[in-house]
Amino acid sequence: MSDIILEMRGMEISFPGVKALDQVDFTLRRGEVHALLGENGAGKSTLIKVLTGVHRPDAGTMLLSGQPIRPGSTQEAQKMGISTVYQEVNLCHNLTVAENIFIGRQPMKRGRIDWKTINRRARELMLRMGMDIDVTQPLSAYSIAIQQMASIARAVDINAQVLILDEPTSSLDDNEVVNLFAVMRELKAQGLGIIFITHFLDQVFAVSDRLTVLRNGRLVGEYEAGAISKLELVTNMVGKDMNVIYNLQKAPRPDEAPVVLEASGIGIPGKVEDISLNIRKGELLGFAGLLGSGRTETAEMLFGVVPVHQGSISIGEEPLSLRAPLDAIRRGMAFCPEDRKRDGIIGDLSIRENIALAVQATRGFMHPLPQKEQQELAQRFIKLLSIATPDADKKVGELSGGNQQKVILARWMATNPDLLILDEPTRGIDIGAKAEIQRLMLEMCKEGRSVIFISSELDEIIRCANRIIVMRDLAKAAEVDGDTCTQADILAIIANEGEGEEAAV
Amino acid sequence: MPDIHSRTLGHRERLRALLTNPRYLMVYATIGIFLLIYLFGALLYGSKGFTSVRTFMLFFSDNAYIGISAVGMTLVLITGGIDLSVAAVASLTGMIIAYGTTVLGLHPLVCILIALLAGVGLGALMGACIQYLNVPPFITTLTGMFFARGVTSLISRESISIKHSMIDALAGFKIYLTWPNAQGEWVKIKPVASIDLNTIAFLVVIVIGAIILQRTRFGRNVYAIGGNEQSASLMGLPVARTKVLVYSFNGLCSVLAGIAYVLYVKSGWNLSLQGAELDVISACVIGGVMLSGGVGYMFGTLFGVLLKATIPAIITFNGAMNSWWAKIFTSVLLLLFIMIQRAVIASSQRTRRK
Amino acid sequence: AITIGFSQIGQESDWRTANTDSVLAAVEAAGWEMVYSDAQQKQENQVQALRNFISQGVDYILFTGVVSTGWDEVLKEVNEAEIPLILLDRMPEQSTLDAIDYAAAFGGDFVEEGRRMAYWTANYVEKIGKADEELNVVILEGTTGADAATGRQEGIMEVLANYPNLKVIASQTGNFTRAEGQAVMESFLKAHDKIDILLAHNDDMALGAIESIKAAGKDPGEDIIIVGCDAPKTAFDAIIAGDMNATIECTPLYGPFVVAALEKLIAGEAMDKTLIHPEEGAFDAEGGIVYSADGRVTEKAADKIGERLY
Amino acid sequence: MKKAIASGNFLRSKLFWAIVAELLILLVGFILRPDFLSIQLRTLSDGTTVLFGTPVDILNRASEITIIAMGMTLVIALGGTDISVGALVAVSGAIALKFLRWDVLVYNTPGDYTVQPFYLVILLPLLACTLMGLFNGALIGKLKIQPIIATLILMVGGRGIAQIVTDGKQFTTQYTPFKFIGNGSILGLPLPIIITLVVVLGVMLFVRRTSFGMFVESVGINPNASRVSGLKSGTIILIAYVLTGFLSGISGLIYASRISSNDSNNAGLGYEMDAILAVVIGGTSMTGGKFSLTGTVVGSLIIRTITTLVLYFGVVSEAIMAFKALIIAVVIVLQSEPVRNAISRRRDRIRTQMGGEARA
Ligand SMILES: Nc1ncnc2c1ncn2[C@@H]1O[C@H](COP(=O)(O)OP(=O)(O)OP(=O)(O)O)[C@@H](O)[C@H]1O
Ligand SMILES: Nc1ncnc2c1ncn2[C@@H]1O[C@H](COP(=O)(O)OP(=O)(O)OP(=O)(O)O)[C@@H](O)[C@H]1O
Ligand SMILES: [Mg+2]
Ligand SMILES: [Mg+2]
Repeated sequence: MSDIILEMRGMEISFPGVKALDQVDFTLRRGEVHALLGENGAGKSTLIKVLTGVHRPDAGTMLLSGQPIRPGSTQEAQKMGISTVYQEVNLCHNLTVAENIFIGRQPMKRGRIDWKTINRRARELMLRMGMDIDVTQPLSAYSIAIQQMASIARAVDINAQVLILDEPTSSLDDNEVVNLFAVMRELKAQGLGIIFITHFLDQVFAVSDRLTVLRNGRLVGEYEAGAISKLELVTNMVGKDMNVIYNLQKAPRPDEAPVVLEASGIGIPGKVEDISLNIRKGELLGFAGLLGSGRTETAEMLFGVVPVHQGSISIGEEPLSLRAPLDAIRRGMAFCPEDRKRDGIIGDLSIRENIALAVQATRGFMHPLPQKEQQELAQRFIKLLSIATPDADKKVGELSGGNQQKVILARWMATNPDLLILDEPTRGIDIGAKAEIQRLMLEMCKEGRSVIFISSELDEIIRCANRIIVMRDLAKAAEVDGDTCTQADILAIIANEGEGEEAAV
Repeated sequence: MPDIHSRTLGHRERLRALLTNPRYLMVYATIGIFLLIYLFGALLYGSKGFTSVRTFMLFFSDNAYIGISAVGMTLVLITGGIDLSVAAVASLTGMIIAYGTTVLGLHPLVCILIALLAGVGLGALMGACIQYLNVPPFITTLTGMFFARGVTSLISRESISIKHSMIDALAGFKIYLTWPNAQGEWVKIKPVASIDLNTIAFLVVIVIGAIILQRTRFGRNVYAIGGNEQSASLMGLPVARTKVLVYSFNGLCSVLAGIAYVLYVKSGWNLSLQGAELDVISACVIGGVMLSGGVGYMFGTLFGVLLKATIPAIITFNGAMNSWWAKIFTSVLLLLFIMIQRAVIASSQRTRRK
Repeated sequence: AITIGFSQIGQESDWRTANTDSVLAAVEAAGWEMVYSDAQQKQENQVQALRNFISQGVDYILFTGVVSTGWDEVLKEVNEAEIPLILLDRMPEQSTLDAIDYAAAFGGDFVEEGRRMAYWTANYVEKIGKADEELNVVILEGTTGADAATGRQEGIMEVLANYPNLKVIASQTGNFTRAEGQAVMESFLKAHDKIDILLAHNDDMALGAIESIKAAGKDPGEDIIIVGCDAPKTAFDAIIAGDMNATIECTPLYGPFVVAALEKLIAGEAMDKTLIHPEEGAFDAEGGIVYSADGRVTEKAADKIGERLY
Repeated sequence: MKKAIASGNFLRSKLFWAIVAELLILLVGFILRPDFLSIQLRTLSDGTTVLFGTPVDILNRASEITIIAMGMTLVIALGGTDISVGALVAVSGAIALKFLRWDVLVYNTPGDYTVQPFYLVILLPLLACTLMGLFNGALIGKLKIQPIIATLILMVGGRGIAQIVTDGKQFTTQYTPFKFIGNGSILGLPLPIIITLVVVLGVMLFVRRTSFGMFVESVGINPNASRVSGLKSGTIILIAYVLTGFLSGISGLIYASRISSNDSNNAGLGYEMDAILAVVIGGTSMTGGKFSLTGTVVGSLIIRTITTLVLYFGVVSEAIMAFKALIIAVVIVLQSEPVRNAISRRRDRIRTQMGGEARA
């Protein structure tokens, strides 16, 4: 009994139109990593938010070390020893990385904040997580992955009994994940209870001792990690058999098809330099690389989100000058950004409006899409991407993280693009939906559209891409054939810092 | 693990890092423009005494109440809020002191105490309203402004002058600036320049404000809230307490500004300091504080105040501008300031990319 | 050359503009140099301007204070710098006048203006034979806290106290502006069925109120007696048109006084500290009505409109 | 809307509570003096018949603010503010009177005026204000300058311009067509009310029949994401400020026409605050995002009703400010989110209790 830190019994909460948690029980022991699993919208984040005082439960009891608790705010929860990394990165962009890690608990010296110590210790912490960065730079200077690491570093450093990680690995690559797991094991050995939410089943089995599965706000069951197979687990989560993922058919390589987009030597000094690439009609081009390797920057240049300082881009034969994303959209491009909270969702608008937004933008505001068409559009994608919502008028901000991601994907698919750039589109998406998205991408290629697919999951890229560009250190390291290459090949390119030879295509 | 201590910077390097830190750019831009405008004034009106020590000291002493209020305002603006009640509260302070000492015969210190209670209380109340009732700061403090002005009118609709030896002494306190003449005696410089209590108070409050912002947890929480209030709250920072405190502190600054104003004109009047809240806000913004929150420095605010102070000085030295030309001139200068600021920042962003 | 610093309140009304123009024109005509500073209604701006004049080393300072209090320190500074000071229009309060040195003072008297408004009304009412009737008076006040408003109100109430048949049923601020005078009168007319007399702290508010009275289907000047203050040309127009009954003068034309005083000072003559009030009249449609305690009578507006400069 | 009412969201909305507040204030007036709400038909000396009564005054005098607040709503929804509107009102009036009375110096008696082609008297002020709106919009939308500071420029400078236009003089006109704008009435309804109705409907149609409203909300909620989605936020911001400038011009014409004069010092004084207050009381958030034009109209009426109440009941001049502040405080507290939630939660609870009993 004494090794149970946290116990939640009969948790219930409902939002307008949804019963997000219904009679959920959850138990966490000292020194265990307990995975919390379920489809998008299953209620995982909500359970966490109830525990940390963001939401107040309608019913249920929570015991921490045997004492009943009822945190009224995140602060209270933190004081009780519950440290949390929420699903969306929740840090302050205007502060430095170091300050973000230490704010609220800064070391003091003679009654004043001791900046030296803060910066030193922040650097140590980030190094421990495998990040060698300048922690005195503002957080906004770094990519979402580093931000995520910083928020993990913060949570880890707080002296807590319970550590909650809500999809901490969604934008990390394998190296970072390995580092994170090392840290988690260390903490576990110190007797912490860790709640770990993820959609990567491999990671679940790699690090967790026990798992709890939710579906539609209800508890499906609690299992020992060793006592359940992956397939069983998926079946439990989704509620039906999942085989699609294992028999995806890659689109044929369109070697003869015309080039739809060509970039030569594009770059932004200091960020990424001298990237040349082309993509053919009907082709799926993968982008692999470690985090911070410059994939997002490249995609943003191609779409006009950031201005290109050198080099040129052309569509077909015409040179293209992109001043704003709208120019790219007008040329039949679409871009599903990596950071959905910052660049994706319009939180207070409805799902319908969010989906219609990009289409409407190309038409201009004087030619509105009729309500009825908007509604149809929304309904079509809600069904196609199985977005979990009572109706299309729900605010996007109230959807679960994965479902928000699907809405953004829908926004771009609705523009019917010739070239779709997807930057980590499967971030935070459950395994069923992931397979669905991959299927959609391949289908689009078969229809003669082109797709640029950025992902940190190598197997996902290899499974889908015709050609893969490997990025390293803010430059293009190699271009490999998607049909023949293996994970090991790509890892070798990433690791081989000395060699920069281009693999034959 | 690499040796971290080896990366500790030397003094020179740290200075260079400070000077090239892009985060201080707005502040540098403000200082630069201040120097530019000062030079401009010096060229045009140097012969009339624009460059005299006295004129320079007057920048401080004539704007002390704006500066003191700007310190509190800087904090408020950094949290992403705004406070329109500052001038009204300062005016109320003046009236409380005037009515208390002159009509009721109370000791000024008692009146100041009452004013402090009123000002800080109103600040706390507004902060609570903003935090707990979620009423936008603009509206809350606008109501607070109406209220403070209203109470001031209720106390007395006539202006009341203050005759009290303590106030006289404080207002009359001056350190004359002197220099050695040919005989080596220390004499007052001409035209007479002095440092008065308000100037000292202004500088002291600025320094205190800077320390609060940079060296206390409270100050850092202010930045965090301005950066992203929701995140700050999820990080477990005491958002509610900080915000209420910020508005209370601003109330305190308003009262101090009111006291400075009392030392300046020794009277209370319900129409005094009309529209001064915008002077305070624009001084902060010119000093690089972002109204959207999360960005700003006390040092920038100091120069923002000085920069704003140069405009009326130049207008007075010009001596031929009527009200409407003065208004247009003021707005053109304002436009100029922000354009230069924009340009500096844009160009630095460009060079930083390279 | 002789340099004169002039710290003016602002340009908040036609009256003030006429005042400034008068002084500037006179000084210019005399061939002196003028450093003019407009405070835009802010006391702090005036303090700054005065201190600035000292920095610049002007020879004489002309000064009109936006409010009566709070000038002790800065005027003492002026005294210390030994710059002769001439006070115009609005005077600092008595204790300040006692405490400082100044070379000359010319100014109006708001309380007296208020008294005159009330005297004129009482005498006019008597003339039209309504002296025994209960008459309801409404007052449009100036900006709450402004010297002109407090002074005029004080004068009005002081005199009306002697006429129990003139009963003030409403008194509300119209901030010296036409638009607010109009809006406030509109409300008066809704809230009170019988309004006989309107006293407005300035003519602008009276002119605004006239529109409201017309819009309510009443005849201004006839159904409601309207008295204003300041006496600009527009008020004369209204009196001639029969929309308004009288206006009490408050002259802005200080230029000649200033030049005369300066000439004396430059010539080395001393002036004493007595406050000199300019001659001011009152105007109505017919003329001949007593408007002050010392028995002055009004002039006919139509005769005087030609001489009006503002 | 119907759906919203049905789902009970309406009862939770700020708009609902704004309407409640307005009705409460009117009710207080009515209880204190029943004729506060009386309306009658009156015939004027020139034979026209007009509606006469405090409610008409409220609607009539709310016009200036309501018209400006329509534009201000969009500006605030975009996360900005425009504090120059009051000065623009002054500019509009000054230009109108300038062109109405080109050669001022020959003016002697009322009725003696020179009129430019009358359409110029109307169009030029509107054009000038639109250009000033463009100036604001360009600074904010294109150069990304902070709205308060950008519009502070014209707030200060605008009045200077207005004064220069008329050489600092206050002109008076008796030209009937011009006076008709602010003082005339059609079918007994004061013209400003009709103009307001047209403007309100026009803006509502523009915003909701096109996608402009959605774009505004989108940019107001998340500018980054909007840009990535292809919106030109700069242009949208620009349009909002231009519209606000134009509407300020209309408001300025009404103001000038009411007093048959220009008044560069006082015209539109404090309108910026009133307009912002109206928008926010109407339920639009100062941080940008979703907006409600209907709410703004109600907000504007609330503000005017408070003023009228003060005047009607003869609150002493000294107390006006404090009194208004108190009523506004009560209104904003009443409709603040936590209070609204508390009230509706209580209602829900009562309802579920009753529902539970019914089921049992
Ligand atoms: N603030 C809210 N208002 C309304 N509904 C909400 C709110 N927060 C969550 N929900 C709903 O509750 C349900 C559970 O959401 P939750 O975020 O817990 O899912 P999740 O399991 O974390 O999913 P994901 O894997 O996509 O992150 C969803 O249907 C969501 O729409
Ligand atoms: N490890 C790092 N060290 C220093 N800077 C980094 C690092 N990682 C990222 N950055 C910065 O972040 C910027 C963004 O990188 P970008 O997002 O383009 O990378 P990415 O390949 O998309 O990686 P990911 O999306 O996995 O984070 C880079 O320009 C770089 O300045
Ligand atoms: Mg989640
Ligand atoms: Mg990326």
